[in-house]
Amino acid sequence: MRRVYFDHSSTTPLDPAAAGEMAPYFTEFFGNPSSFHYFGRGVRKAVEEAREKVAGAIGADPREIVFTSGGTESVNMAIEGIAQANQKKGNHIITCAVEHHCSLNTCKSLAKKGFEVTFLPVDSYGMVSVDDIAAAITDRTVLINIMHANNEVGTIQPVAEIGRLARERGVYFHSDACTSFGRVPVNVDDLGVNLLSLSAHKIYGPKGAGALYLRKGTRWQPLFHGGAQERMRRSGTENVPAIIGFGKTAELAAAGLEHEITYLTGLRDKIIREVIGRFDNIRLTGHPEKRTPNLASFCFEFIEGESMLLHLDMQGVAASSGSACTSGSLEPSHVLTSMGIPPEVAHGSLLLTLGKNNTEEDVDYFLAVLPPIIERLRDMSPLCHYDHCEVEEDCITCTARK
Amino acid sequence: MRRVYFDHSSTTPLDPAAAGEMAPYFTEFFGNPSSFHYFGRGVRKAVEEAREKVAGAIGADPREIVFTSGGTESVNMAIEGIAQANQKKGNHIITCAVEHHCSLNTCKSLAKKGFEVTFLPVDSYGMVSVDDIAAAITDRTVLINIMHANNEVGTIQPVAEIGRLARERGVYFHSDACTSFGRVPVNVDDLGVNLLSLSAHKIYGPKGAGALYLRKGTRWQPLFHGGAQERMRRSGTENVPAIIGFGKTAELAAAGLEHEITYLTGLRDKIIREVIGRFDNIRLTGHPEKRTPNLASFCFEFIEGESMLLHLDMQGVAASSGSACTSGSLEPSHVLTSMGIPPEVAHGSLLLTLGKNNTEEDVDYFLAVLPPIIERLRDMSPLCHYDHCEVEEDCITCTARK
Amino acid sequence: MYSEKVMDHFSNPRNVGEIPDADGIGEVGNPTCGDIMKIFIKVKDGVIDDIKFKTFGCGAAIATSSMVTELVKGKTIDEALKISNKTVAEALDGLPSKKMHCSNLAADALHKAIEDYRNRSKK
Amino acid sequence: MYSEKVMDHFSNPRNVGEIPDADGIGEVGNPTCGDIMKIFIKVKDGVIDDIKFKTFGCGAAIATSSMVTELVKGKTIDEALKISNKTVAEALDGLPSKKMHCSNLAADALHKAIEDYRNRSKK
Ligand SMILES: Cc1ncc(COP(=O)(O)O)c(C=O)c1O
Ligand SMILES: Cc1ncc(COP(=O)(O)O)c(C=O)c1O
Repeated sequence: MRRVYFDHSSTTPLDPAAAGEMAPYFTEFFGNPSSFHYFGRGVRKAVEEAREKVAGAIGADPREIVFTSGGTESVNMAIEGIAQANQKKGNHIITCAVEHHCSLNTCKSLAKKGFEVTFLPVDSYGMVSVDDIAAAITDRTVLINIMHANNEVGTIQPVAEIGRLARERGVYFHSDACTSFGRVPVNVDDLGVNLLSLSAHKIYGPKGAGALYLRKGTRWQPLFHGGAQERMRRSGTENVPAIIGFGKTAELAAAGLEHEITYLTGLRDKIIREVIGRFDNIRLTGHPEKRTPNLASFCFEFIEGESMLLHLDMQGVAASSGSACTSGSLEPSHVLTSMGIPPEVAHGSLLLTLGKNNTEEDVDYFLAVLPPIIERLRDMSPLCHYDHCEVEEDCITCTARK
Repeated sequence: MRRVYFDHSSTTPLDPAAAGEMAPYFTEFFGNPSSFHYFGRGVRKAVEEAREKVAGAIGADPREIVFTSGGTESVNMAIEGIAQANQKKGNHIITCAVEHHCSLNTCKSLAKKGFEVTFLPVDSYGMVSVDDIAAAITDRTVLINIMHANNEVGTIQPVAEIGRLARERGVYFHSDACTSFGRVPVNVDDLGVNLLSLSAHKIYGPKGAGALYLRKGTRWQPLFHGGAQERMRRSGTENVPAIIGFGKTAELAAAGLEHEITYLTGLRDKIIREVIGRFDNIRLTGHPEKRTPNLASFCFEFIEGESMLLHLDMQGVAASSGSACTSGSLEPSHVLTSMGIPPEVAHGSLLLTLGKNNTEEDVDYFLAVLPPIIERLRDMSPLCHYDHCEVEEDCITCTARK
Repeated sequence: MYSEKVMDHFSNPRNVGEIPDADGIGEVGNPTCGDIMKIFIKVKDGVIDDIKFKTFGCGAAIATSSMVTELVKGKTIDEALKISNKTVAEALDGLPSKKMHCSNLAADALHKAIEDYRNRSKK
Repeated sequence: MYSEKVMDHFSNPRNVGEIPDADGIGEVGNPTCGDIMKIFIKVKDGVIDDIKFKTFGCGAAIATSSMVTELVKGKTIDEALKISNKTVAEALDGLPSKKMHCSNLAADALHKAIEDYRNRSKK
């Protein structure tokens, strides 16, 4: 059966060039980079080269890069580390409703510990308002935490404006760039961030590596206590092969960005155009223009996401409905409901995230298998006879009210 | 040049069988185990099989195993998670002076936050006293944190007795088994632990994976906030290939343990016998019998560890002086000084940790290259003319007093 | 994650549809939770002569709906009332634990349909 | 981690030893920190005619000791006094930053030896 992977927001296949560079670091150059001897020294050098590559890809100084185990750790480290280290200045954090769970839940945990957290709303595109942020800042505010691009709807936040605001007001700014890096330009100075989180496995790198960009002079404290690795900022033996692979793919991501944007935008727009054209009672979620080039996201009314995914999977198409991390949950996506989408519609979300290996044929195949699935599920749905709904504007509401 | 790796306490080469099992999970089975579709399902299954293997190797239930990024994370998660979750019961933690920095520094950080921490002393073998622990327990004690085997001197703590005590007194017990697992038997019921930390790269597994054993019913809270991975206990996309490799090597470690113990004890004892026999003004550090079978550790008086390591390295022998994680530090090892070894002697520590690939020839080579190095450095040392010291018992003290 | 039986009933659900002149209709769930099951029954001489369902929901919701219709078709009302959500899940070789509570409501919908039938009969 | 020059002076240290009838002896460091350097000088007509060292310490300690003896052998006392720890580190193509402060004390030992020599001369 044809297999089409449209779930690059969840994870990506490892780039073969990166796999090749990683290979010798498992069994041959296996040393601990902290070790003093021959086996450690070469490895230390390779880790530092990877650091330079990651730094280079986002316009940072290598000393500002801290390697972590992934995006979740980076984000936890960023938020918790700023909050704990700046308690003398204040205890207020500003974030927004559509952040990834690793941001949201870290903020919620801080709120439980007595920190004040403002969870700003977003508009119907999932966009936060810079004015709202400006209005929320108090002299107790220590951190603005707004992601770069949303992983479920692709909406790109006005990060550069937020960065400017943060600098003006003397507040630290962290942005979760796990799903924007490699898809749109990410430069720490252009974005004006003090901290930025990256995850290797979202950019064709290996699982098990991520980075926290930590601008020089940032008052921050580590999450892990232990050895002196990563210049005292992240204890624990470095995951050398993963770091090497991350370095390689960060370099590739930066070099190939322009081509990637053009190529994926083409495929994505075809999907959006065809799907929206083909079905009624469907909406595109996220911002129509300010979105990551590889992401097409929809809500199909009257049907439920999991059953769409199951049918697609039986046809060989791997897609997602909300964040992969939370696909085990039964709650409708917090991102979609924060955008004002009613829960019964949010349940019908379908998320397609493309990658560099996808082809026009993949797209055509998907576009061929999707319609019968939607029709079948809608036929089975008690929510509405959809041939009626075409005329009844408030169909959902009335059904829901019944 | 002949290369002899005698630094297995720092890290180990990846087992080729594990590397083989990991290989397809990089580029072929690259899916996210949380994903619902074909690409995720197979990977989820493999992760669960790895969990069963790790659990099986330590006599645990697979649901009690939480995968982490390594030993440091496991230990931080264990201590911090118990301390934070049991504040209603109390805020007192008991640990000891020779723990790895990831334990010690986590405890110190808790002490700064207002928790009470008792750092128990150890005897001249680096052994903690069970009576001391019993005497230190109060009705506010929530955790006893004592490592299984020490990574610098190999001393094996009386963990099973501590486990019995902890159970009797209703206190949680965590043991850091990062350097004991794969070297001596580790069974969570025999040891009586509620929590136990493991690190894959110390047992011929990959860097980037570790585990926390969390006994059913333990009141504990996670360190990372985010997605629902690892049954809500460790957020973040799982490092699938590393977990697969960890599973394989945990299985191999358990299966090969008896042979490993016999084989390495033979090599280790030869080193100890020959080195102690060959030099004056030298001491074996750690317990003479209750020590890990792969570890030979000494202090050479009048000379300094780094210069020994440099010379050994020039001869192709990779060894260590104190923990690799702290080799960047200039402080004499806290483990050695806690055992009552004077700092000037502690500086002369040499640590040799053997592994399954080491041969008798490796040992002989080392025994051949060591003497000229020691003689040369002692000749250069202002601390003592060692041909005098042979007769003067208190040579060091007098020199130091000078 | 799902058993083969679940996947069979999900991909080839039995008795999908509505019965325009149903003797009883039962509906459970609500769209906010992501599951709605609607069951239509036709009763003849105390026996469930025909049964159909419409379901909005996940794989488990669709499979349990389909299974419950198979289980009770041709059964007496009394026999049908003995069928619980647990019976349905077991007939499907089990459901993932997360789905047991939320999407395993088909028997409830059936019981509601029977209740509806009885209420109508009383009048 | 160490430059080639450091490794050269570490593996082949120049002027190791003691001068039994030294004109000046300087010692810095202490064994607790892991570094002791002892420098012996022989002075003739205001010129350092012979110099030897004994060092307990890490690679940097040994290499800087060796280097300082090379730098000043045959130099006048005044020239020798101009040599600082920094000069020594530079002559070795630099030292790791951690070692700059702790193990780079050889010039201090030299200056102490010169001071000792001058004190003895005064008497
Ligand atoms: C926006 C965003 N942030 C953070 C993460 C977490 O990254 P990781 O899975 O590497 O921990 C993800 C991935 O799900 C993400 O999409
Ligand atoms: C006893 C002990 N605990 C914990 C650790 C930390 O493990 P990791 O380097 O995997 O974080 C080590 C490794 O140095 C160790 O020897």
